[in-house]
Amino acid sequence: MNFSEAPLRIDCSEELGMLTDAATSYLRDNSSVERARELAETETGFDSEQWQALAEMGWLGLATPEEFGGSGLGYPELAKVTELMGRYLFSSPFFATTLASQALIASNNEDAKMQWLPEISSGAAIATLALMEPHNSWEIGDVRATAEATATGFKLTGEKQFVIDGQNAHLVIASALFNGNPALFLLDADHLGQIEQRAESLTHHARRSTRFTLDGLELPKSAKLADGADAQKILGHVSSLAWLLLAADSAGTANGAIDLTAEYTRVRKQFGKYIGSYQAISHPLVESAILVEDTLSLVYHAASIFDGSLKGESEIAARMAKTRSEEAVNLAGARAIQSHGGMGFTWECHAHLYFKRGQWNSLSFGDAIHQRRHLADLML
Amino acid sequence: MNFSEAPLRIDCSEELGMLTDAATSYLRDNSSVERARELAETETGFDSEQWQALAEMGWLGLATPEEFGGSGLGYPELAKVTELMGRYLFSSPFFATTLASQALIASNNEDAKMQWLPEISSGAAIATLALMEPHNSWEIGDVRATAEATATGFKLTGEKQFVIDGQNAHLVIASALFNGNPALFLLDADHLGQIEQRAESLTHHARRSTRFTLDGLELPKSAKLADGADAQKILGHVSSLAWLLLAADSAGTANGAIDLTAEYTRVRKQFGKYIGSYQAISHPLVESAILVEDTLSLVYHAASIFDGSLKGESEIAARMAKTRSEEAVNLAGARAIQSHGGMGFTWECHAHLYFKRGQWNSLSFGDAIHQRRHLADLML
Amino acid sequence: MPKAESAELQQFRSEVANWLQENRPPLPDFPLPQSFTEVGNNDQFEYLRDWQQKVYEAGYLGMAWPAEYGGGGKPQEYQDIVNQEMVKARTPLMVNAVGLSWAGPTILTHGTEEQKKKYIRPILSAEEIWCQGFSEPDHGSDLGNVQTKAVKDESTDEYVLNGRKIWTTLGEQAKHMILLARTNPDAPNKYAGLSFFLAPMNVDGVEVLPIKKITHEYGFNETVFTNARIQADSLMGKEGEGWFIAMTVLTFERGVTGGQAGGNLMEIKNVNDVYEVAKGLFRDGRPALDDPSLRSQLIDLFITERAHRLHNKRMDHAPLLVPERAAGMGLFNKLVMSEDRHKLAEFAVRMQGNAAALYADDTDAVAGGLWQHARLAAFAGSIGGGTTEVQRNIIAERVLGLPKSR
Amino acid sequence: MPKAESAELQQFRSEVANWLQENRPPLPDFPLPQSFTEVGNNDQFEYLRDWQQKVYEAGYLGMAWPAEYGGGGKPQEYQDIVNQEMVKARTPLMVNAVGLSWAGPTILTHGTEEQKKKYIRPILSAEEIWCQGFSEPDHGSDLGNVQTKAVKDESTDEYVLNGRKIWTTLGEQAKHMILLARTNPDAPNKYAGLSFFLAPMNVDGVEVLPIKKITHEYGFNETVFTNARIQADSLMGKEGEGWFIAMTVLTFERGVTGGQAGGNLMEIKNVNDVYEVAKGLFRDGRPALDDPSLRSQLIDLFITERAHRLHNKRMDHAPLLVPERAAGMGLFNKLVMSEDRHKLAEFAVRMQGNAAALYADDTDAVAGGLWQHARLAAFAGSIGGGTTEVQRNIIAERVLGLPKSR
Repeated sequence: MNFSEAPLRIDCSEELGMLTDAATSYLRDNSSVERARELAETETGFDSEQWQALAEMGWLGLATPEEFGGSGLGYPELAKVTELMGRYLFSSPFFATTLASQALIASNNEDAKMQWLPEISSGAAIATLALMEPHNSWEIGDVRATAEATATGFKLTGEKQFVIDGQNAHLVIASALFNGNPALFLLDADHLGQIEQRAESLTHHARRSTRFTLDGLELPKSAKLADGADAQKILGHVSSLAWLLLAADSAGTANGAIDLTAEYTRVRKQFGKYIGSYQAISHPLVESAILVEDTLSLVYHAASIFDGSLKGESEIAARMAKTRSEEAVNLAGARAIQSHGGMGFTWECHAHLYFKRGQWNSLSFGDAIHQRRHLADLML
Repeated sequence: MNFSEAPLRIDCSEELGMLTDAATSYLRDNSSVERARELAETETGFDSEQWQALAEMGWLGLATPEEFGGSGLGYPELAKVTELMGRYLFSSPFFATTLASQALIASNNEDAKMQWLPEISSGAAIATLALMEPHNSWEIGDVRATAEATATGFKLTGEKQFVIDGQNAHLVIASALFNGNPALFLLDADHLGQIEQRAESLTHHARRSTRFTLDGLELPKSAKLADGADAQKILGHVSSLAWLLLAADSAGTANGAIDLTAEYTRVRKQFGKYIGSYQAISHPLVESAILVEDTLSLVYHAASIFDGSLKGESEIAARMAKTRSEEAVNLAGARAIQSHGGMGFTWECHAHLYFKRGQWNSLSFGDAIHQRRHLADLML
Repeated sequence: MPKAESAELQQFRSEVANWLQENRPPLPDFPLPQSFTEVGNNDQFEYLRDWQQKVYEAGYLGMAWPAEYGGGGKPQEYQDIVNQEMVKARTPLMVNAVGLSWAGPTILTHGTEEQKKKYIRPILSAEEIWCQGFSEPDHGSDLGNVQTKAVKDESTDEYVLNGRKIWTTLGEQAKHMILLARTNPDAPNKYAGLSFFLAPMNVDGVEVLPIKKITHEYGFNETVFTNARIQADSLMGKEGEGWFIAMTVLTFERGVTGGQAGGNLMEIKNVNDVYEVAKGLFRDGRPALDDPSLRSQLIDLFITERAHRLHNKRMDHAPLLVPERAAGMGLFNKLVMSEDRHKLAEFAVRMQGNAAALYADDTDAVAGGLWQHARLAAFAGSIGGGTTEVQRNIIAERVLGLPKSR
Repeated sequence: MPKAESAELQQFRSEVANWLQENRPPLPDFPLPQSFTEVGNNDQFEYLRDWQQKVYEAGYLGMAWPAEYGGGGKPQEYQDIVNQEMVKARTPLMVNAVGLSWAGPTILTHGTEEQKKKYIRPILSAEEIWCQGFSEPDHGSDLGNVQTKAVKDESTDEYVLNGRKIWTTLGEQAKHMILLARTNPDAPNKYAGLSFFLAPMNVDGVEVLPIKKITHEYGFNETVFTNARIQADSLMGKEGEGWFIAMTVLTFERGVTGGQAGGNLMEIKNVNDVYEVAKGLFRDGRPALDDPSLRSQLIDLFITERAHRLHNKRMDHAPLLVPERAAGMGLFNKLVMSEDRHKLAEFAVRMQGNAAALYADDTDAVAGGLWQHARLAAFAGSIGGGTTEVQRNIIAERVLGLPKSR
């Protein structure tokens, strides 16, 4: 394969144009940094009225087929909304819920789709995934929790870490080994009430995640979403979508950091000159902007060709976007703090909010080292 | 081993102070950049009168015991002279000859020492090593040339690449597998006259190196310098000394590049200001200076504890110096070209001379990737 | 391929591809330059000039330029397809690059009817080579400070030129120069005193001095004007409009806008070319691509290359741009392309291990020493046409809206 | 050990080591700050103050300061040994850092006999804590532009202070402040209008407002002066000498010269600490140290740490210095140390993989979340006491002799 000459595509539908305008307006008007700060101090970390507004705008089923109550749009639209959420530091279970609904969509389990997708699209059900475990692995399918067959269904054992918005969720899709291979199970509010949960304390204080102890949880037969090759397919689909969406969020977050920094350097003087006129301040900001532009190009290409499959162009493109997004948001976030000088070190200054959101995005679902290693194996 | 708290030493003898003054004067007065350019255009690449002057100053046997006609000084002194040679772009077979004499010194072959060391110290014999081969390996002892025992001695087979100053040498110490292990052989002018030689064309046009085809060369028994564990010890000794000296040369070369650049930025104006007042010019120069100071610290520490052994502090220190020197000289050299703008792209401007010398130093005897891999295996 | 390509354009694309395969000149026995700035001798020049002429005669150059001046009068899509196919087929570059990409479009934008009639066709056919006289030895990136003087001699209706220009690529072969010179030293500001000329090179008092480059080759020149007289109608626009016109040239030079005649101006080596070489290499005692550091670096190069290939595609879609930076997207190209060249060449040299020491003229050099040469040549990109440092200033000021740094 | 250490000094070293082992306070049940700028609550403060007092009473602080003011009157080597052994034993830090390292040496250099008698001993014993009033909210790195006003009221022989100071570490605990204020707004230049005060904090009109940091803690303050009256003899030196004296403080602050009382001011985590944690970690599904990228990065950290540990040792040997830069060797320390902290923390967070998301107060956090905290705290080093950018300017101008950038 000649990767340097392969044709590349970026799609942009008319709907995407309209969505961009609508999402920019909504988020600009409803997610000021001050609002984001308020939400970060609440227990749930989000605003349930806003959640209903998202549902009404069709965002909670943006890429869900219309037959399941969704808007029937595509991955570029999902990426765009996510990018803008990063730009405006919007806090909500959108990312977790989107991944969970995509897990359902990618499955062959029509009952589960019929039961949950309309609920999710309508805003009635918040959903998430429970994939990560304390053994600290980003490998898709490196699962140690187990599901054992019982007379009535399954009994689970194991620990799940970093269940995003776990405390807010009405539905958790958890992975566990069944007959030696990863399978996926649907945990509803009843099940969740039976297990030990602990809220995790995160460096990025605006996020919410939960640690679950599954030990002894009994599930009915109907709780199995998928196993075998189906489960593998779903895991690949949600993981590669996560890379893509986290890259989009980071691009937006980095843009927010760049805007904040650029604005400050236009008004702050040191030694009699606006600090933006010093190349030690301006040139790293240019580097950040270049990395963000790179990320956006990679994101919308990846979104245009996304098919959720592994071992092909879709996986390569999503991993590339995730890799570059890490550099972009880390640089933009760090430069935002540094360029604000002493102010940048205070909680009061917004700079650290971008930095921390970017750090969380970067290490979730595999950092750049992980991604480059996989890309090398896929491409070389 | 706790490498962060291990005691560290830097020695500096009174002789080193005097040598520094003397070497600075000699090289400043006798190795102007213009002179270096003239020598680069000659066939041999060096000035035989200067070579005799080095001999008279005792530099050709600087670390050679006095019983063999040397000055009996140590490794910090060797490093200092080498650093200053880099600083003044001095061209001569000093590096090659020093390594070859150290190979003799590290051996147990008293006949060879008595025969060659006084010759080398007096300037009568230029010497070098033939270690590298076309299979492109920096691993010590990864030798493919072979030596086969004959009735009268040995018959060699194989190719040697990058024999530094090979065309100028009266003595070449070549490695070849003997009984399956690396051994070292002394090739004198007679032997050298019997083999095919080709001058290599180098990116760093001021260096001279030669490709040798050894096939069929017959050597007497006395030509064997060492084999088995002795040869291994010598290879370790000369390799680790090469890392140390190349790091010293690169530190000096980088300093030369920094001086040239700093001077230009003080007199060249663009947009009405001296270019040195632009942080895009000055800050990378500061980074270069930091890397050079780091390299010098590592070099003189490594020289202070150098014992030629492998698997211990001596090897670690020398490899560390080599690693950091690469970053230092690459940055300083590249910034010299870039900071000179259009002039920097011309042959006439001195900037490229430093860049090219640095590149040669960096890739000879193992680049930073190679060194870091070995350091990880030694330290982690 | 863009999905919107019509059947007619697809048909045209395959015609072009066939024509290029059938008509491409055989490889010469001397190395070809990778960029028009690297034309180092006359053999190279003649070979490339013949090829450009052949392409023009086939109708594949200046396709979107007006037919009345020698262009094809077709929509730009046609020329875009030709350009893409030339890059794909790796045919030799178009040697009259200054004419095709900078002087030509500028004449079409600001020139008189007469100038268009006179200059455009011979630019396309490579009959008349152009060079550029902007930079001066003492004012590299500081174009506003041009000191070459053009004094009008009313008695003969001529301008008298005195001064020095530097980096005049193809200066020895050029028949014309786009020249920025000072006609009014007393203008209210330094920019207002500049004028723009379409100056002949074959007049008395013009001396072209070759400059040797760090790559050990020639290709650049210094051009010295000593009382050189040129006709007054060489002036383009009015006196004092030089800065304004020069800025137009720079937008063409930096690829910010379209309007160029087309054709490939550089033989662009891509990451895959390096990868292909790397596959066959040993370094440090093992296959080069077994080294995890090199693997990781190579992946980063692929990512960067892809991001930059996608950049201009994304420019077509306003919703996918950062609104505040949308207008400045074109300004990133020069900077990132020159940085990418450095990184690619640096990697390609490093992956050779010990063998990286060999230069282009050594028979054992990997890939003919191409990458050792490219490692040095990369500085032409980060210095020429506005240094990397100046490019960052431009982006900081015009795209990010930061205060001026000078 | 330096090879020249005498038997007497060796004996002293082992005494100190023993004393530290026997007298070190037990670890408290709250986390200790890693730097005096991170003292976030009173428990931490009291614990550290008690420890400093104990060290002073044992004769291990201010050993080289004059005995008549409370110092030890011994050669500097003794204090150096104590400092080294404290770092080695990782005993808690000396909390009165501003007093010990900046205010104290400055008073000894520029103070009157009376000031020395009054202030030095309580600095050493930690009875009187000092803070610094240099930076102001609107002029972070631009010290010459200080706007806090000190107006002399001749009638009461007092100065009346008005203005705001920022980043006053230990402002709540401090009894005194080294204060830079403007006494003459009409001076011929901005520097000449500044004066230096040893100002009391416990007077009316001084308000200390805690500032929350990005690490989620307190420790810095804003200090607001509103018609605060201090006695005229608080002035150090003469009116107008403030800039000159402040520059002395900065040389102490940046570690350019000796003269500090000694003791460890930060608990410095080193690369080996990170390595020890890394050894036990899994990340990305395998042992963290199996990852070639992390291995390579960790080696680079070890190299950098070693180079910087060696830097000050090499300073002792003139022949091993670059002659032109020899005088400026001390100016590198602040810059490289703050950069090293960033790199080390960044690596230490990265090596945790997924677990890096957990902050200091999560029970599952690796090493108690120390490194996640350090990743954020590192910005204090690259911003406080002159940003990284300003440090590079200083080196460019004073060490490399480049033209001023402002």
